[in-house]
Amino acid sequence: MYSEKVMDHFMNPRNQGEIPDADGVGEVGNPSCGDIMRIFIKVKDNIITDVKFQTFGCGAAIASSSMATELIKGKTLEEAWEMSNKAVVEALEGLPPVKVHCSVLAEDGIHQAINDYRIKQGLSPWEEKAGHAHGHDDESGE
Amino acid sequence: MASEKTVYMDHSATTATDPEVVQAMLPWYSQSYGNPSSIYRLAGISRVAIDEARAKVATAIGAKPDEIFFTSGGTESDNWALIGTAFSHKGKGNHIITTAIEHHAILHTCEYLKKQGFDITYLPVDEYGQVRMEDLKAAITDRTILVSVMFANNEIGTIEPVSEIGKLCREQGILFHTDAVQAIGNVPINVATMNIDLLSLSGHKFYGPKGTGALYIRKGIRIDSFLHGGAQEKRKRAGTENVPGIVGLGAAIEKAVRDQDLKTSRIRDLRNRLLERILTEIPNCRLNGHKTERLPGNINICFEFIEGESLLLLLDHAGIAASTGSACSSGSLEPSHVLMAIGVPIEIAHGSLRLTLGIENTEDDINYVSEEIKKAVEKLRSISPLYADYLKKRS
Amino acid sequence: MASEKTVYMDHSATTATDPEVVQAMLPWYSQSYGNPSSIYRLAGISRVAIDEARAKVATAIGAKPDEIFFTSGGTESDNWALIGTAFSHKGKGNHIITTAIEHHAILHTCEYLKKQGFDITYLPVDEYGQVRMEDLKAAITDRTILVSVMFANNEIGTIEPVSEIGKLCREQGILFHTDAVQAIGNVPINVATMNIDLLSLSGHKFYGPKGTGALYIRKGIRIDSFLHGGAQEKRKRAGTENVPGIVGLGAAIEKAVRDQDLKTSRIRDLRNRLLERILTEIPNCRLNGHKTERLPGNINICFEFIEGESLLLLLDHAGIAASTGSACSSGSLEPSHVLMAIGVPIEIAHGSLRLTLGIENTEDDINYVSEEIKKAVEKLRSISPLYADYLKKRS
Ligand SMILES: Cc1ncc(COP(=O)(O)O)c(C=O)c1O
Ligand SMILES: Cc1ncc(COP(=O)(O)O)c(C=O)c1O
Ligand code: FES
Ligand code: FES
Repeated sequence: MYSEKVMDHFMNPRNQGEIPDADGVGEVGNPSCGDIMRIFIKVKDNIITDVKFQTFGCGAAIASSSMATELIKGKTLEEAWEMSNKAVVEALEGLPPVKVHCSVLAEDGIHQAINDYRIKQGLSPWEEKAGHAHGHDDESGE
Repeated sequence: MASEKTVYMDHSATTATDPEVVQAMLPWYSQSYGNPSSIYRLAGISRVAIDEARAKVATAIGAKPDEIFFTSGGTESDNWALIGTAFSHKGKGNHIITTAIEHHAILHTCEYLKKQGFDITYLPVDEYGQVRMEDLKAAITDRTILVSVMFANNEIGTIEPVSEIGKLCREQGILFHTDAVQAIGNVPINVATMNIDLLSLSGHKFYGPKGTGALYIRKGIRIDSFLHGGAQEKRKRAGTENVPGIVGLGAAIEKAVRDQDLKTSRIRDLRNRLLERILTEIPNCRLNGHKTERLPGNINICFEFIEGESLLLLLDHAGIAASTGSACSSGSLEPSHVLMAIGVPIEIAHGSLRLTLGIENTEDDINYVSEEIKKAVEKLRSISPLYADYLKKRS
Repeated sequence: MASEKTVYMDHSATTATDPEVVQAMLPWYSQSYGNPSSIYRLAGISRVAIDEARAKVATAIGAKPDEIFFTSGGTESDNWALIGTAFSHKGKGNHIITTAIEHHAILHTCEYLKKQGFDITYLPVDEYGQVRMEDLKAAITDRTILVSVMFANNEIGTIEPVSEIGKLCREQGILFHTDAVQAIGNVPINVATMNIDLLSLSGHKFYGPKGTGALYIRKGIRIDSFLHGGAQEKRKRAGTENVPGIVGLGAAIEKAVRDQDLKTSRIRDLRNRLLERILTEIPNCRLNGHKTERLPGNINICFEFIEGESLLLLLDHAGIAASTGSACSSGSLEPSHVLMAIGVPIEIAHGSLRLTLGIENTEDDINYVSEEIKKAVEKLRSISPLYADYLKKRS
């Protein structure tokens, strides 16, 4: 069901954990399945120098968190903000259609962490672009 | 690298077909392949084989052979039982009573019937998953034509008070159907003494072949035909009979009820040991379902702070096949309707794990599985924000 | 003492499952038995196997994999095709057109639909069993939602003008379903070029397992679900998948259409030789059906002055498995509706014999069967009062 890449990031999540003195923290819940993701970032000279996550969710959610944190580490805040869930899905070599929404969680979490940082810095938060999918599809049957 | 060891603990999802059953089926593919409806000898042999299988199914549940109708599985039996009786009894009324914890084969058929103008009452269940007789009595009206309550639940394993329900329905002149798909081979069943009018069963849940099932229809019960066509199954269920499948179903059910007590008490022992280990060795978990009125092989447990699908993936990696009622694994993104019905909070329902043991499980499996679950739960908790919060709150 | 020799010439009733097909099925019973809906590796293997079988079925008929839905057989496919589209299109109209010579899986489903308020037109056929396009055109009204015409008839083997019908229906915006149960492996089929919207097939008619079938549903066609329950088959046909059966269906159809021309021309040759011998060596008999637009293995012949069931019994005694459209063997005491529809006089229809050849028949079989038929017909005529009268009249 999941690609090897997904399984790799699920089995061996990168950047898991907490940054106690984080410069920005994002916490998002998935409205469709109730899962939770928390992202911690350290920022220096507009660059994300460290990032960690905690995730309560399915394999796709955990793998997306892991991949997303890898993708934004060392990037500027602007670059990190522009990273879409699609980029995460691509980097994971695909997700089953019913699991694409889990990667949206990662994108949202990062956005929140960045805005949390900006607010703490006395800057105005950036605005979310409208419209990403929280689609559902098949249900399992046994 | 994934584990080489494999332990199957998902017997409620399906079972391996018993090699003896497969052996019994084999001659009916390429040697005695006659169509039972034809009149030559080759066909007569097939007819006899079907009759023998019918007698075996009947014996297993205390029915008469001419009360057994073969179908393509539990889902077809459930659909037929409900739709077939609903339409043939709508002169009497349009009210059907079922429960909130039925399998989707019942629930979605009820949704269909609702669209066709029937009223459906979904009985609630208590915290252990049992229907309360008071609720059932209160739900019955003079327009009630059918009560459908499952024999045993597929997720939490709770066994329903079928005899009591049967007695009440018979007294009230209301048809009683039970979905016994999970119960066959696990719980003694007698349709006569239990006052059951219709009963669904499915071969692949008791080491028989997939794509086979039966509906028991008590003699004299009016029911519409389900598949229209040839004269098979007394014109009630048309279609060339799946002779190898029917033979396999017969062989499997005969074996399933033979020494049933012995086999189930062995499985129950193993189950209890596994359950005990999990509950004592892993903090913050709880058993769902009934302590004693429970399928012998069933464990359904919620682990706080983690999510079921990721738990399944880790277990799969360790070679363990199990199941969950978590939303994330269901695709529908809704957590198990059964866990919701017994009042499990939604965030806890997320972390549910179903282990269903069967005849091939061993002592060794118990040790291996309990160790692997412990490791997996720890691993997932270590990345869970909910667990981090919990630890902070505690300290 | 009955004969030791056996010759099977009832391939339209059912076929022996090809041993290679059985081999392909075997691993899916006791080894790779996972429920395709589960999420662990064992289950994933089953899912892939089903997808592969789906692709094979699709390829065989020129469809796309996601247009193939697995069922429990031809009867279920026929029931679903008709009932599922009738109800989902009743907003547009309530008129369905079919033919007088369909299989009972269609005819009895139409009777059911009639009770549900649908109007059914049964097209007549010509003396060879073919639908006339003028009749079809004349029958279409602005309330017509569905045309169901079989690809090839199971009794007389006549092949219908499916491409023409498909074209007409597509032009008129009417759904076209064809029951291709007898045609698969015998006639080239391409649902795309033939403008077929729905097509039924059944595994056991082409050396696959009994209890397996499929319905092709062209992408975009609206159709109600048939079995309600789990999410299998895109929520359209619930029930745990019959994995071994589906794998067997896939293997069988792949093999059936491979070298189809070669195999059918061999069978056609044998059939023609047998037919020739019967027609020349036995007086007072006639072929039913079409000379050329006919299934390669099919012979349907009426022998005057005798009755089909007794002929079958004599042939069975000689080890020959065949079929008849006679009332006496059908249990319903009504002669074949197909022979009636092509205008065979009722007393002659009584003496009909259907021989359907398949891949395992040989040159030897032809000789043996033609000799035995000759003997049997002579024997029965010698005790027939009708034959006595006939002889008297002639002399
Ligand atoms: C309680 C119950 N009813 C019905 C079914 C449906 O049976 P099948 O999948 O064999 O059609 C199942 C299992 O899937 C079940 O557990
Ligand atoms: C033309 C035709 N349609 C439908 C069927 C029904 O198929 P099954 O018996 O496999 O359900 C048959 C054979 O029995 C047939 O010959
Ligand atoms: S986080 Fe729930 S489905 Fe992925
Ligand atoms: S003579 Fe016996 S049924 Fe026709």
